[in-house]
Amino acid sequence: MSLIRPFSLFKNLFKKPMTLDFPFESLPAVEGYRGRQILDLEKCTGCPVCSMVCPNLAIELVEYNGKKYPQIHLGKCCFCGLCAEYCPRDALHMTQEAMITIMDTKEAVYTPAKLSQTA
Amino acid sequence: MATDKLEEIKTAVESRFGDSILSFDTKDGRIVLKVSAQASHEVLSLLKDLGFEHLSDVTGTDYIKDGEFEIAYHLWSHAKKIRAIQKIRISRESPVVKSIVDLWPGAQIHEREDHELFGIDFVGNPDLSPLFLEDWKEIPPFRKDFDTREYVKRRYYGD
Amino acid sequence: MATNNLEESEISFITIPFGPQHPASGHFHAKVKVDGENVVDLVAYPGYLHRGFEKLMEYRTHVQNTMLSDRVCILDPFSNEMAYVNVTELAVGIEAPLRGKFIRSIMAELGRILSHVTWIGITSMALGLESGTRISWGDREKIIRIQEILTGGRIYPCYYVPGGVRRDFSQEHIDEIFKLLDYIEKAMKLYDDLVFYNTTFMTRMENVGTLTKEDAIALGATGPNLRACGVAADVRVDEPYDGYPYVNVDVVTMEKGDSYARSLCRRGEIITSISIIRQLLEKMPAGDFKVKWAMTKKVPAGEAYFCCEAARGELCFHMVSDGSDKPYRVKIRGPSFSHALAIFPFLVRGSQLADVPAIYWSLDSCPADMDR
Amino acid sequence: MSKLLPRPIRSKGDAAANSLWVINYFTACGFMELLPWVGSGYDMERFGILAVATPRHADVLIVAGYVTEKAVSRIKRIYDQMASPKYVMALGSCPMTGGMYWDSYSTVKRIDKYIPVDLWVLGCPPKPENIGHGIVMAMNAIKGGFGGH
Repeated sequence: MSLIRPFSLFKNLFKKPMTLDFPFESLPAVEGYRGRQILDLEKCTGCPVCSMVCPNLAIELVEYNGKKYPQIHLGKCCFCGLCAEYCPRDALHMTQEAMITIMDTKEAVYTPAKLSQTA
Repeated sequence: MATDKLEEIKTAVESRFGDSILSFDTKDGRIVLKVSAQASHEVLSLLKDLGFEHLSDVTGTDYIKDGEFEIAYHLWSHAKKIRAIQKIRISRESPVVKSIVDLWPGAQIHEREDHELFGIDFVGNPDLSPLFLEDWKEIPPFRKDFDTREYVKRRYYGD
Repeated sequence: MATNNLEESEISFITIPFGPQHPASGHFHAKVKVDGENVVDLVAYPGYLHRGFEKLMEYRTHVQNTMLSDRVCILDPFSNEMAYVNVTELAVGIEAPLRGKFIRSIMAELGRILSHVTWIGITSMALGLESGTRISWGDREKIIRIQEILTGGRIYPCYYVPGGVRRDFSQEHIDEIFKLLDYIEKAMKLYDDLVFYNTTFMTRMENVGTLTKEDAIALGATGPNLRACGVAADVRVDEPYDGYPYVNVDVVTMEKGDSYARSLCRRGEIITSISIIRQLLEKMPAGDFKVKWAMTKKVPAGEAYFCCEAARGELCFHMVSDGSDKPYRVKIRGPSFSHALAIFPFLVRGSQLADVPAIYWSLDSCPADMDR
Repeated sequence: MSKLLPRPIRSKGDAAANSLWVINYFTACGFMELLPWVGSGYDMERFGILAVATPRHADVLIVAGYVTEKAVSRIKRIYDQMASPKYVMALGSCPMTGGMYWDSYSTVKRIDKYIPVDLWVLGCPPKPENIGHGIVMAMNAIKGGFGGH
């Protein structure tokens, strides 16, 4: 039996390789994955709930178009989704977009303007 | 079935150490006993003979309002399937307690961690050198009067 | 203890760092005093991953602490969340609904399988069996994928909250889990040929780092390392919590207590976890999965103590609360603390230098869990 | 078919970009997301990336997560031992701003005060696709003549 066992490896020839050919193919995005936040400017009333809930103090409220909106510093955020869950107006949601690679740390600060647009 | 095992242990412990057992309660199948600091070592060796051979943890807690440290020894008996927690209180100014390395060799590192993070001195522990922190000059960090946020503001965000 | 008969002054021992930067040591430093090939002494220097969780948890509310608690041990986040969440519920006196308990136990068992599959990869890398690493870390992707679909997070699920879980299981989620379990069972046959019954693995692991039952209990071993010495101690059976009273957990024990026995214990636990998840999924009740828990909920003054069976051993949280919404003191008893700092130096004395990585990874101690 | 033909090496950067050797020193939780890259999930050796044991042979140092006070001196020493041109990639939010442990007494809040960091990959920890995105971005930058430090 042990003589012909290595030949059982031939069935691997017809199997799909385990490795994902990364830049050319990637796994489909998972619905419900907690990536970057997105802000709905109409619904948001500028209440401080999300900034109090955040465990990393990543959210602060800044002036934008005369109203107060949350500004999220993604360099502090741990993507736990508490802000989206505890927002009373349901204005913050977690998108699946998480491909954020930067060379300068100042680009990690998402001002309300940048937060409200999808990438 | 389980309750008579608890009662049996309770009578065994209280008959030997009547006065130095401050309190002994067995709420939901778990023994929690408070002992005076002097008798702590003997009570622990009695508990070990009664079948509590697994020392799970030596926990330090800083009650700064009462000016005391509380040390909780968490024990478990594989045979009887019972968990016992023995608590003693020592003063905060001179926190000295007798080490239990002779009863459980595994307690050496638990005590070494409590020494580094609370400043409790365990007499008889062979090695109390710093474990986690390298050349730490502040007071032991887990004490209540060490405020980590104020330290961080001074140390890291000072620039 | 292998005592060499030469005078110490005649020969000079060499101290080799089993350092923080070492393919088989994780972020953990140990100085190995070597006399030729025999290890004379080993002194462990942990602390490279010490973040002081117990101090940080005193400044955050309970829901924020669950986000913090799953970062204690990187390889097995669900058990830490399970322990923190249950100890908070004990302190308040709230029971999670039955469906929430079942979901928690299912995800904890899935986390155990994930942790053991990752352990297969790291151990075979430490022993030089690169193919075991490549394939087990490739299969790991499938388990992480299911975690991502169910909880929304990959390595840190942030999924348990005091009072239940944050999301529910839908029917296709359950079908995905059944498909995953069948895949893992097929993969186990491959791991048997690749790693567990591979002659290199067996010769490197048998009779290496043998731990007797008395030493194991005296030094505080728990989990697979203790069950490999013949003691059937499993917190899921001794003090059942959440979903475990409703399933039967057959505890895998070995007798010899050497590194190979510990590896077979973990292999048996993967199969046990698969059967537990299947039983839980069949008996899963409908109904709500979460009890309302305000972010700034006050916890009455008092103490609570909870123990659960993590992939590495007995993980216990001891919480003292003073009536505010933040815990007064949280003590985390990680299983790797006594495995790496008490048992590893004890086992390595007298063994060969080449066995040091084999013994270290047969104890499966996670450096982050050791330093907290 | 063209994918199989060997591409001509046009410049010094081209050779450097296709043979980035990483020091085998994965500090913290980012290591969990590098497992698919080391293993066969994403397989970094397709890009010519190899995990080498000594800093002398390494080009890239990956700071994979939070850095404690004790670890930063070791990281600094490894960084100094690496031959230039060398690159540093930081994974997650903890090296950039302290992230989850912003008030911990034993973690370093900004790693770029100790070693220059070229690439920050966000995420806690970042997904393997994010790290792949960072790797491809780094390779293109090096091909474009980015010299590192």
